[in-house]
This record gives sequence, C-alpha cells and structure tokens, in this order.
Amino acid sequence: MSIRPYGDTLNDGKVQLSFTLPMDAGAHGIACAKELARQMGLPNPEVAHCEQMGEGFSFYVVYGMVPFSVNPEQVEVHQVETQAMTMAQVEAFIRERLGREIVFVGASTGTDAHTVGIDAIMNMKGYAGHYGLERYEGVRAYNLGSQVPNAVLIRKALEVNADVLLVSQTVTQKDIHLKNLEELVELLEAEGLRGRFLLLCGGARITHELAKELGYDAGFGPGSYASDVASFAVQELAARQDAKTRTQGN
Amino acid sequence: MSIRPYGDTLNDGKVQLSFTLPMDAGAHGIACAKELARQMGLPNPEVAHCEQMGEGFSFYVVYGMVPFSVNPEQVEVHQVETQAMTMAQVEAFIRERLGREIVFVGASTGTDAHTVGIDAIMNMKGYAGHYGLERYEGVRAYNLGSQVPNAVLIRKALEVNADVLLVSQTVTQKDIHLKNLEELVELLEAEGLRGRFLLLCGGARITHELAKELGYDAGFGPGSYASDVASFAVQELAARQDAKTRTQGN
Amino acid sequence: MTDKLKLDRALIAQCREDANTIALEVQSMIDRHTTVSVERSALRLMGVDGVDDFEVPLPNLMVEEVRKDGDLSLGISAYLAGALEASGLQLPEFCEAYLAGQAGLLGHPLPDRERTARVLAPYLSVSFERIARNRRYREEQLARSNHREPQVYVIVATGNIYEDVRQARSAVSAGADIIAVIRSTGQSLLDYVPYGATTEGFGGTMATQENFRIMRQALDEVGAACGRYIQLVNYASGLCMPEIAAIGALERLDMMLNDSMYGIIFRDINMQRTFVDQYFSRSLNALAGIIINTGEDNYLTTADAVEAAHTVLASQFINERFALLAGMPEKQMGLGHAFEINPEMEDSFLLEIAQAQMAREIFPEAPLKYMPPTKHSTGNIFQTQAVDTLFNAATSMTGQSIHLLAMMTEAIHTPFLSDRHLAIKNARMVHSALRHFADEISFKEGGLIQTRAQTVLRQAAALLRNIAASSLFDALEQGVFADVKRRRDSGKGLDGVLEKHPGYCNPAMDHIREALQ
Amino acid sequence: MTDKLKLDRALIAQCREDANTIALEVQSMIDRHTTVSVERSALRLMGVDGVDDFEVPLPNLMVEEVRKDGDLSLGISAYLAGALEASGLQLPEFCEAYLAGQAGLLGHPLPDRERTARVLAPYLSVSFERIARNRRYREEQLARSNHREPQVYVIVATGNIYEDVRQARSAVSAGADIIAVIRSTGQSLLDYVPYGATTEGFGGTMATQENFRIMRQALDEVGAACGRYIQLVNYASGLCMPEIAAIGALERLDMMLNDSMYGIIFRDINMQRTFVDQYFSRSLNALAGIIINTGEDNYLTTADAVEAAHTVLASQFINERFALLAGMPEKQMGLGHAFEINPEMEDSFLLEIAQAQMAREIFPEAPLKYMPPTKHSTGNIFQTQAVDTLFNAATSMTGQSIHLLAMMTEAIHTPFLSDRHLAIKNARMVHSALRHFADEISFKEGGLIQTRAQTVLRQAAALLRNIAASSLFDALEQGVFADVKRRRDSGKGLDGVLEKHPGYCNPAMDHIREALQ
Ligand code: B12
Ligand code: B12
Ligand SMILES: Cc1ncc(COP(=O)(O)O)c(C=O)c1O
Ligand SMILES: Cc1ncc(COP(=O)(O)O)c(C=O)c1O
Repeated sequence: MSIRPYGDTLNDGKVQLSFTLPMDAGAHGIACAKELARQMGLPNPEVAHCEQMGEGFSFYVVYGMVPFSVNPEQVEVHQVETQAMTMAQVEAFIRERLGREIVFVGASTGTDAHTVGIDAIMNMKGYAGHYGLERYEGVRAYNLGSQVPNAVLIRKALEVNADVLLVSQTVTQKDIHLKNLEELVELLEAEGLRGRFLLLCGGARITHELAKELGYDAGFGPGSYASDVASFAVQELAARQDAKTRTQGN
Repeated sequence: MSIRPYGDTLNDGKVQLSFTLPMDAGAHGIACAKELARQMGLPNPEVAHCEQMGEGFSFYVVYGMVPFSVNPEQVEVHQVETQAMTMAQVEAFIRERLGREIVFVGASTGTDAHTVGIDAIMNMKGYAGHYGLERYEGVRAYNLGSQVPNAVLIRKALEVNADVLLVSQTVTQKDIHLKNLEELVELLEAEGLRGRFLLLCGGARITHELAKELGYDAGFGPGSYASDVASFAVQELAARQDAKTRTQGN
Repeated sequence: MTDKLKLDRALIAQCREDANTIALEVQSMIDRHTTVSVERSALRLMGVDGVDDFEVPLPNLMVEEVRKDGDLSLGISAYLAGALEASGLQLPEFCEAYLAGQAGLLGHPLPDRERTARVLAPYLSVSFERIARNRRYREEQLARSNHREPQVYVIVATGNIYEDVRQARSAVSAGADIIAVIRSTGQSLLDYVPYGATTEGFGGTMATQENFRIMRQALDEVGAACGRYIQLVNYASGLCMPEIAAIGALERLDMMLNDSMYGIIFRDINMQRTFVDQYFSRSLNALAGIIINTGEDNYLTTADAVEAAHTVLASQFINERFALLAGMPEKQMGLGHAFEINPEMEDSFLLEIAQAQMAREIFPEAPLKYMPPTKHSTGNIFQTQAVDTLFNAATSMTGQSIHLLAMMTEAIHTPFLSDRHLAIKNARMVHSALRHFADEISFKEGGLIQTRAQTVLRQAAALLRNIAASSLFDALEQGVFADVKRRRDSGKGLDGVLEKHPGYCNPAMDHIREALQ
Repeated sequence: MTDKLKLDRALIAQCREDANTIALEVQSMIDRHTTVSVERSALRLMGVDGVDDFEVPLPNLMVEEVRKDGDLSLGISAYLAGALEASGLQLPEFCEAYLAGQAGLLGHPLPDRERTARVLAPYLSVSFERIARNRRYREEQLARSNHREPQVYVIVATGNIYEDVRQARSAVSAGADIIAVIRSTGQSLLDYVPYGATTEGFGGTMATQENFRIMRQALDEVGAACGRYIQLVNYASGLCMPEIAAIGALERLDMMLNDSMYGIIFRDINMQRTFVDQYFSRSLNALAGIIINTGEDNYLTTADAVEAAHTVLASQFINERFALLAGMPEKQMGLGHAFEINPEMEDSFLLEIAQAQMAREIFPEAPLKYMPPTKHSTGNIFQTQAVDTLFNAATSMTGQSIHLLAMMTEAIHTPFLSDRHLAIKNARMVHSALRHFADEISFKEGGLIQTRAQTVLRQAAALLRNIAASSLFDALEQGVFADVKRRRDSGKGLDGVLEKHPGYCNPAMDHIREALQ
C-alpha cells in the first residue's frame, strides 16, 4: 500500500519547503520560487512567505502537495543486520564463541576534533546510560582521541594487533568526511591490510548505507550505543572465524 | 542567467523540507522519507530529523540540493499592470478622467466571517497608515461586512448602481474560497451582469493569477492597500469608458 | 493570593459592582424572554432527537409548528405535554409518529405548569441523571489524573470527524490535555444543529451530537492509555448556543466556548437573542460542571491589543457577572484573554506579562484561558515559532490555567498534525523549563509592568462605570468592544426571540435553576 | 551594581585571590620562556611577511633557520638586527633577498639588546602606529554608532572568504553587530599562518592576513551603509595564537577568541606553549584595544552543564587574572559562558538564569560573551528554534553583553544564509520585546535561582582553593576542566617552547609591555 505525506488528511501529500534565492524579494522572486517548487513536482505551490535578506537574497516558505507516493514495502532499508545484544550478551558471546580478548582501536580522524561521539562508544562511562566498550569484559579498547591522522591510526592498530577499527567523523562540510574515510580505506588497501580489520565508522551524518558504499563493514549514526557496535563486531568476527575454519577445513 | 537556491554557496541548490508520513518513525520511515525526497528531485537527501508523532505518524526534516534552476528572466510574473497611484492621484484621476462618483460595494462573502481584510481596503481608517476607500473623494463605498451571500452582494450592487465589486475571502480550507468566488461569477453571468461591474477579489491566499483564472478582473493578496485597488479600478474604468466611446464613435 | 502588581482592591470591587449593575439590567430583559433555541433545548433535554427526510431536526420541526400556528410564548413544553397526554404515547414513540407525519403538537388541551412538569419529568430525569453521572465521572477522572497547570489545549479542525479523531489521538500522545473540535465556518449562523457524523466542513467540523459522541469515546480511550482524563471542548455559541450546551452536557463535553457577547459582536447575532440564549446555556453548563471559555481574546484580533486591553478586562467582569447570575461558580469561568501585542513593539513582552498577571490576580479562582498570538503571526513559520515560544513563557510566568497552543502556521492553514505536535513539544519544554519561574520573580515597585496593569485596571473601571451609567445595550450600539457596532433590534435571530407569556412554562429550565440553588 | 543574587562578596574576593596565586605561579614559568610563534610574531610586527615557493611563510623560514643552526633562545630579533646591519639593507629589501635565497640570518655579529632595539625600531613603530591608529579609529566609530546591548554576534563559516563576505554583508543588513569568521578545522594545529585570500576550508575559513583585510573592508563598507561600526572577530588561538593576534591587530580586528587554556584542553596543545603564547597574544590584544573572548563555554559541550557550572566560573576567574597580568582592563575581557543545560530538564531555565546572572554580577565590567545552546540542539529545527528563543530571552533577562546567536540548524550544518537571518530576526525581536525586563524583575530571597548561584559560587571557590594549594599544571593533569586530562610535558607544540637565554631580547614585546604600563 502506497503512502503520501500527511498534512491534515490521509494522503493529502502536504509538504513544507524553505529556501533562499539569490535575488530580491517581490513578485518576481515569488514567481521563481513557485517555478522551482513546480520543478520539484508540486503542481500548485503556495508561497506562504517571502522576505528580503540583506542585499540580493530572499527567503521563501512554500507549502504544496506532492503527487508522488511511496510503497513502504518496496523501499529498501539499509540497516546493520546482525542481532542486537546487551552488554552481558556480548560478553557471553565473546567468552563462548570467540574465546579471546577482542581489541578495538578508535579515533576521530583527520582534522576532526569532535570526540563526544567516539567517546560515547568507547569510554567507560558511555552515553545515555549505556556503558562504553572500555567497560566490556573481553574487550580491550584504545581510544586515540581527536585529530588523528589515518596513518597514525593504522600504525596503532598494527601495534596492538587490533580486531576492529572505529572511525568517527563529524564535520561534513564540503564532504571532508568522505575524503577522510576514503583515504583510510585506500591506505589500508595499499598496505594490503584491508582484510585484517573490521572497519566501522560513525558520526552524526553517517549511515550504514553510506559506510558500505565507502567500503566499510558497517556505519553507525546518531543514537547508536556501544552495545550496537559491539554486537555487530563480535558476530561478524565470529562469522569470519567460522568461514576461515571452514576454508581451512577444506 | 539561471539561479538555484542558495544555502551557503552560490547555486548550491540547498532546500529544506519537512513533512509527516503516516507510518512509525525508524529506519524504515527514514528510507521512505528519502525515497520521497528523491522523487522530488533531490539526488542525495539527508534526513536531519525523524520523530514519532502519536500512533502511526512520524515527522521528518530533510535537507537536500535541487539540481533544478530557474531563469528569472523567463519566469512569467502575474501582477496587476496598471500604474500605482497615491490617494491624491486617484482622486485627481477620478475628477479629471472619469468626472463622476465611483461606487464600490464590498463584502466578505459566503460563510467567511473575516472582515479585517476588506475593512483594510474600504474603511475610513484603512490599514498600516493607508486610508481606506471611504476616505477617497469621488468614491462612494459600501462595506457589507461578513458572511454575505453572493446573491445579497449582487442585489446591493444593482441597488446602488455599483461600478466595482470587492470580494474578500480568507478561509481556504478544502478550497471553499474557490467555490465561493466561482459561484459569484456564475451568478453574474447567469443574470447577464458580468460585464456591468469591475470584479475584484482579495485575501491572504489570493493572487492576481488566481483571480484572472477565476474570471475576475484582478486579485489582491497580502500587503495590498486601498490605493492599489483604487488605482487599478479607476484606470480600468477609464480604459473601458474610452473603449466604449471609441466603439460608439465608429 | 499573589499580589505582584499592587492593584487597587477597592477599584476591583467597584468594577464588580458596576458589572453587577450592568448585568442586572440585561437580566431583567432575559427573564422576560425565551427563544426558539431555548425551547428546542428543552426538547433535547427530554430526549427529542432525529431528523426528517430533509435533514431538519425534530426539535426544529416541533418548535416551528408551534411558532407558526400556536403560541410559542407559552413555551414548547406545555404543547408537548399536552400532545403526549392526548396521544397516550411515550415520548420516543411520539417522536417516531411525529417524524412519520402521524402526530402533531397542536390541537390538544394545554396542561398547566404543574401538570406539564409532571408529564415531562420522567424524560427530563433521564437526561439530568445522565448529566449528573457525566459530571461525577469527570470529577473522579480528573481527581485521579494528575494534571499540571497550565493545561495544554489544542484544536483539531479538519472538517472530518474521523480525521479529527486521528489528530486528537496523536495530540494526546504528544501531551495535550484538552482537545477542542473547531466548528465549520457558518455553523454558528445555522438556526439548527446538524445531525449525525459529518465529514465535510470548512475551517472546522460540524458540531453534532454524534460527532461529540465519537470524539468523546476516542478521547476516553486514548486518555486511559495515557493515564489522564482528556477534556473535550466545543462551541455553545452562535444561534444554537443553548442546544449545543444541551447535547454537550449529554455527551460529557468538559468545556464550552460560551460568551455573553461574542455572537453579537462577531456574528451579528441579535443582542437580545444572544443574552437570553447565553443565560440558558450558561445555567446548563453550570449544572453540568462544564467550564466555559469566554471570547475576549477575539477583541484583540480587530482592535489593537495595547489600546483595547481594558475592554478585555471590562468584558471579563461582565462575563463573570453573567456567569454568577446563571449560577456558575468561579472555578468554571474560563475567562479569555490573549497575547496579541505586536511582538516587534519595544517592551511588548512586559505589557503582555502585565496584562496576563493582572487577569490572574483579579480572577484568582477562574481557570483563565490564555489565547495565543494570531494576528501578528506571519507566513514565516520560524519567526512565528519564536513568538509562540515567548507566549509559552508568558503563560508559565503568570500562572495561567488553560493554555491554548500557538501554531507556527497560524497565518497559513488550520493546523497540520505536525504543526500541533511541534506546538505541544514547544509548550511542554517551556513549561517544564520554567516550572517554578513564576514563584521566583517579582516585579519592580512602580515599574513598567505594575504601572501598565494599574493603568489598564483604571481604564476598565472607567469604562464599566460609563456603561453602568447607561446600559450594555447602548455600549454595544456604540461599538465599545472590538470596534464593532450593533443595533439593539437588528442582527440575526431576532425573530427567534419571544416575550414570555404570563403562563410560560419550561420544566427543563426550572429543573436547572432549582438544582443550581 | 545589581545584586539580585545576594552573592557572598567575601567569597568572590577569595576566588580572585586564589586565582591570583594560581596565575602567578604560571606567570613565573611564562616569564622564563619564549616560543617559535612568539618570535614569528615579533617578526610580523616588524613587517616581515610573504611566503616562499612552497607556501612557507617568511617568519617561519627565519625562525626555523635560527632554531636549527643558531640559538633561538636569544630571540629572533637580535639575529634579524644583526643581519640587517651586516647587509646594509632595509628590511623590505632584506626580506626579498631572503626569499630569493640571497640572504640569511646567521653568521653575523649579534648586536646587544639596545642596539637591536634601535635597528628594529623604525619597522616596529610603523606597525605600532598602525595598531594605535586602528584602535583610535575603532573607538571613534564605536562612540558614534549607537550600539545597544546585547550586541548580536554571528558566525560565517563557508570556507570561502568571498562567500563569507556575501553572508556577512547580509547578516549586517539584518542587524548583526559582530561578525566572526570561523576557522577551518585543523588550522589551529598548523604551526604557521597560511597566506593570501583562501577559498577552501572545512567548517570554516582559513585565518590569513589577506582574509582579515578583505573582510575588514567589506564590514567597513556595509557598516557605513547601515550607520554602525561592525566588529570583526577571529581566533588568536591554537599554535599560532600570538601571530594571529599580530595580524589581527594590524588589520583592525575588534575581538579575538583568546583563552588561556582552550588549546591545552581541546586541542591537546602543550600547556607551557599555550601559557607563553597566550601571554604574548593577550598583551598585544590589550594594547590594540581588542576584546578577547574566552572559551569556557566549550567545557559544557563535553561536561554536563549543571554539574560542571562551577568549572566555568573558576576558569573565568583564572582567565581574568591572566588577562590582568597581561595588562588588559576588565572592559576588554569577554569572558565566555553558555546556555547548555538540557532544556528538557525541569526548571532548567531557572538554573540558566541563575548562572548567567551570576556571571553578570561577578564580572560587572566585563563584556561577557554568552554562548548559545548547541549540545542539546537536535535536527528538529523547529524545536531548536524554540529553545534558542529561550536563550535569547535569558540574555535579555540577565544583561549579557555579547550574544552569540543560536542557529536552528545547529545540529546539522554550519549556518546557511537564511539560518543566520532567521536567528538575527528572532534575537532582535526578543531583545526588543524584553528590552527593560531585566530592570523589572527581582528574584525570591532564598529561592531556587539565588540558591543555585550561591551554590555554584561556593563550588568554584572550593575548586580554586584546591588548585591554588597545588598548581594549575596539576589541575590540568587531573582533568578538572571539561573532563579532559593533559600532561605537562606532552601535547602539540612543546618543541616550539624555549627557555630564554639571559641575553634574550624582544623589542616588540618590550614595546608592548611599556605601552601597557
Ligand atoms: C560538541 C561540539 C563541539 C565541541 C567538540 C568537543 C569534543 N571534544 O568533541 C567543540 C566546541 C570543541 C566543537 C568545535 C567545532 N565544531 Co562542533 N559541534 C559540537 C556539537 C554541539 C555536538 C556534537 C556532539 O557532541 N554530539 C553528541 C554525540 C554523542 O553525537 P555523535 O557525534 O553523532 O555520536 C553518536 C553517533 O553519531 C555515533 N558515533 C559517532 N562517532 C562514531 C564512531 C563509531 C565508530 C561508531 C560506531 C559510532 C559513532 O555514536 C554516537 C552516540 O550515539 C555539534 C552540534 C550538534 N548539536 O550536533 C557541533 C558541530 C558538529 N560542530 C561543527 C563545527 C563546524 C565545529 C568546528 C569545526 C567550528 C570551528 N570551525 O571552530 C569546531 C572545530 C572542530 C574541529 N576541528 O573539528 C558543526 C559541523 C558542521 C558540519 N556538518 O560539517 C556542528 C554540526 C555545529 C554547526 N551546526 O556548525 N564542536
Ligand atoms: C483575525 C482572525 C480571525 C477573527 C476575524 C475577525 C474579523 N472581524 O475579521 C476571528 C477570531 C473572528 C476569526 C475566526 C475564525 N477564523 Co480566523 N483568523 C484571523 C487571523 C488571526 C488574522 C486575519 C487577518 O485579520 N489578517 C489581516 C488582514 C489585513 O489581512 P488579509 O485578510 O490578508 O487582507 C489583506 C489582503 O489579503 C487584501 N485583501 C483582503 N481581502 C480583500 C478584498 C479585496 C477586494 C481586496 C482588493 C483586497 C483584499 O488586503 C488586505 C490588506 O493588505 C488569521 C491568521 C493570520 N495571522 O493570518 C486567522 C485565520 C484566517 N482564521 C482561520 C479560521 C479557520 C477561522 C475560523 C474559521 C476558525 C473557526 N472554525 O472558528 C473562525 C471562523 C470565521 C469564519 N466563519 O469565517 C484560518 C483560515 C485557514 C484557512 N486557510 O482556511 C486562519 C489562517 C488561522 C488558522 N491558521 O487556522 N479569525
Ligand atoms: C465564544 C466564541 N464562540 C465561537 C467562536 C467561533 O466562531 P463561530 O462563531 O464561527 O463558531 C469563538 C471564536 O473563537 C468564540 O470565542
Ligand atoms: C578560545 C577558542 N579558540 C578556538 C576555538 C575554535 O577551535 P579551533 O581550535 O579549531 O580553531 C574555540 C571554539 O569555539 C575557542 O573557544
């Protein structure tokens, strides 16, 4: 069954838009704003507001109805697919399935100085009542902090024989995060190390979908907790271990 | 020269959207929201916010870049085309060009009880420092108030031998204003009276374009003053008078 | 009682006295009259309901029959009692027969007052017991839910009762305490109450008994799920003011817009009609434990909120007095006022606080209803959201009771589901963040805020004094309120006003008046 | 002076004493050291500018040359003076020759302190006269424009100086008083100042002398058109803190972010490096009449704003003392604090008001810089706009001086043109609507607000007492501020710190210190 946006009546298709045009406010600006809205597929856009902003700019608030609809059943959802586990379950899983200490190395890389995200995942105290990885039995966690060059991260990972790399990226202006994340994958590949680590990234604008595109094993956006990350990591490590055993068995 | 919306860089195309979907918040909702935004032409929409609203609804704030652009020079602007005059100029024009008293009859019609708009145009005191038509020398103005049936308006217009009908419509839910405005035109046409009056409408959601489509001579939206309406009316009346003289002259 | 404004208590007492003088004069007119709608309400309270094939409600058919060919100034009740006695039918069967064209009210001997009361008593007691039950149920439920003031009041206005339900449920989940179903434009001028569930309205949904029932049930359900009793509001206003009060009391509405002058000023309803109708409806609301919402906020949508502030206060004193005369206690008087000063004006917030605090101190027991900015709201939804936040803060700072939520799309459309949700979120955040702020602050002696409140009170007192010296009818003719002038003998619905015959009787009204003693 | 909070004046005095003890210990370390950046600043103040073919700035080339093969602990000035004397060139020609590889600083006899000063004096006086002229011009302009407090401070951060200009002009037309050009991420860790106009930055635009000039000119233009002097802000912060202070003073910046500990805590810059650098930069800012903005707001982005409120206050006392030691008067101390309590917390607004009013009363002469909510801002731009409105109101209620505007898109992106416009509009409306509100209200004796402020002061006093008993170095090692721990001998830029030789000389610094007497 297809759905549309809902204003005050089922499937009325109502949406709100706002944007700036690099021209003065007035009848002409309103006409251009409507034309743009029409190009976006709104047949009868209404300009609810038009206002001058300094020299040569104007701001618009537009309401309209989209004729489009989506069928939720046919929309692909990109989500980490492993089972979500609690901290205790992860600890048990490590004990029982992996039988060894798992090493995580994390950092906020490049010039990015935001650490609250990576700290939320890694530090003892955690975030919003969810303990961080440092607290997990069977986990050794190294948090390198912020503004860590990709090369330094890799060096550390080799030094402590890491299983999982955790990369946080917050600043996204001019797509700096993409460049940074891509660079890490390239460096790892150049050194033949890509297969050696589970490679996870996270941040306010990171999605699992984006992470996969960039060649990461998973991506975590806002509202992720250490347990989500740990659940994915340990299950994925177990799966890889199993696959290896099978291959070696052959 | 074509332009695009401006976020923080010329022609970056940035727009903000918000809407409700009739489904729960979550990864699935976000995927649907993105799909909709894509249908609106945003190649890489970002869902900045997703939040549950009661049962079975969710709210989205989306940012994206539109690849479309508009050429302001090629966008048609629908505006009243007569010269804007001041109150004094209108009065002089009536004296000199029309040489008789001009009669306006106005009302907020149908079930619409909003009178502030029509009062702003007609009442002595006017609006935002612009006197209303009642104050104009050479103008006789009848303001019938609110919730006036179209038939009553026409009756009054005939009674006082009106030149101009002024119709105000504020409530637009379920397009009630369109029905109301259309009905008036139909009634006038049915009685063979359409040509007898200048027919003007106004209101918060009225544009000149819409008015013309509906068969009115002009439409006035927010920020209109009595002088705008009077300027249009007297010039149009003069033009019609001239045309008539010419025809009669032949 | 808080006394942050140092208002002159003697002047307040004088206002109350003048309001009493004003109202008593009107009351003497009220006491001598009835209206078609009062009579129809009496029928409704006996259980007369249903419509004919042309959708004309049975109460209208009956009252019209008597008005045309009988003497309605005797009251409809005697006719009905007479017809019931003559036919030997019970009321429900009689109604069926009536609708089928097989019975009429005329041509039977008219029983006297006592006998009329006796014949109709069983039917009236069914309704009045139901109303009493409703009241008890509401009181129990409210005592149980722990509502915090200010209570969050939102409107739904889709035109379709089923969409309204959907939106109301969502609003309640988000934290709304009170749901008002806005009426369709034009309904207030209908001289009948539409029937059944309706799905077509403009700017609002028809007020019908069935719509009331549907919404009541939905709110009871979602309220139970959220652990709080959700109050339902509609409009005992317009030409059918008394009838809507009746069906509202039956369907357990909790609040009613019900003003002694709104219809006169804003709907050009005849003043005698309105005064008589408001008395009946207000008495019934009093009995049913329904809080009324008066409409002073509306004055500020046409008049300027600074210049006309004292007209709001004067009108509140008048509404208070009419309510007292109708037997209503202060705690049911949701007197209205509004945050409508141009927010771009310097120190506008100080004036708003002064006015809101003034209302709070002058009517300490009243569940004041504080109305949001509307007039100066623009299509800039972000800026409107900012102004609305100040309004939310003003409520917290002055201890208002009922807080009607401001919508960021006020200048554009009746609220979308998301507009309402965002408004509730905003209000809840502000009210929580400022929870004890009102307790913490006091205002400078002789400062702008105190001086403003004292000035408004003085102006209101002068106005009331003037009106008391002439009459409320004159004041309305002069356009004292909202800049609108109305003539005593014009306006809609005047032909529905009747001077009571000396033999007039109305057992429904008698029951209400007695119960209110 | 306002005394709404009944703060213990003796306790405040004790805090100031302890802060003095704390700062004096650090100052003795400062006095014994110089840094590569201090030396490069000295060069810049003589007019040494330009880059080589690899974009390495000339000041860096010179200082590196001496550091590698000379003895930089003597100061760069003697080397330059010696080289100038030996070459017989004027400084501009010498610089050209140097860049062309035809001149060097080493291998010439080193003149003594007096002679060094004499040789360099003509170049220094050009700069110092320019700086003095800038200061006079600013003061005249500000005296002429009638700025109202709070002053509205907005950021531009496109990464492209020309887009920044466009946005700044628009912001000024909408009502901004102060424009800060945010720096690109990562610049604070560069140990050189980039050169020329730049158009590529991330989350901000490079701070270069040319960019300063471009923006200064644009703001002078649009300011003139609007009839007010627009203040320009950048960051004298990071590894090049002193150099940016130098180019800022030359290009007539009006404010500088300049904190005594920010770099240590948030950029892992070595603490000795930061302390020495901040002293030089702060002295220069003092001389240039530039207001500094300290960075205490940042603590609350990692630590909790309720639990850590006292660390902000303690840090303000420390920043105040360092500023005094650098010769800066109170009226140039834009001490930072922030509105960062979770808005969903009950009574959060009361705590915000308590903290903001406390800062106001403790630092009555300081142009306090009040920072907006950021941490709890979400992608719900409408709700963020509501919280931001409360922040705007808090500023008005507590008389803050510099009001950094909150953006509804805080959680999403650096501000769009429209975000900034809407933010200015919101702030202007609130500040006007509440213009005299602060004068009108007082707080309950012993109420939540007073008690909160008194508690925070007590906690801050205890913390300062503790630090004074050990040392600021220890406190930073223990993570007292922002929950971040830093070691005395680690962190970036330590290798750029040098103990001064007994023969060390720095005529630029000497000039500044003398002028500040
Ligand atoms: C706190 C903060 C700061 C603090 C950072 C302190 C610190 N030690 O981290 C300070 C004040 C220092 C700061 C500075 C700057 N900031 Co800042 N900052 C913020 C702020 C307010 C909150 C970010 C935050 O802490 N969120 C809370 C955490 C828990 O959320 P999160 O990071 O999304 O993390 C969660 C998930 O994403 C995920 N996750 C995150 N990382 C990872 C990693 C892995 C492996 C996994 C599995 C999961 C995961 O799990 C976490 C928990 O659920 C935001 C605005 C906002 N409200 O979001 C701006 C913001 C992020 N900053 C911004 C900017 C531009 C800057 C500056 C560059 C400005 C400047 N030029 O000076 C500077 C410099 C920083 C630099 N060089 O990078 C912009 C970024 C714009 C953009 N989209 O590019 C924002 C959005 C503000 C804005 N609107 O301008 N900032
Ligand atoms: C004031 C007001 C009222 C007052 C009206 C008092 C009165 N005597 O007019 C009261 C409180 C009574 C009222 C009631 C209702 N209102 Co009302 N009201 C408003 C409000 C706040 C302001 C409207 C206004 O006065 N604008 C100022 C005038 C000057 O602007 P204007 O009308 O656009 O007029 C200008 C131009 O358009 C033009 N113009 C207008 N008419 C004409 C005519 C001609 C010929 C010309 C040339 C020009 C012209 O010139 C004017 C000057 O520039 C708006 C919200 C808002 N902020 O806009 C809601 C609003 C218009 N109301 C609304 C509604 C739904 C109602 C009700 C139906 C609600 C209800 N069910 O109870 C009722 C009932 C009214 C009815 N039966 O029609 C909705 C309409 C939604 C929609 N788009 O359909 C609005 C938008 C609020 C909302 N968001 O829900 N309302
Ligand atoms: C008392 C009262 N009645 C009724 C209404 C609604 O208008 P209408 O008369 O169209 O139902 C209002 C307006 O909000 C009001 O305040
Ligand atoms: C004092 C100070 N310096 C600098 C900055 C900016 O950070 P960066 O070090 O990345 O330039 C801030 C943060 O706003 C600050 O408060």
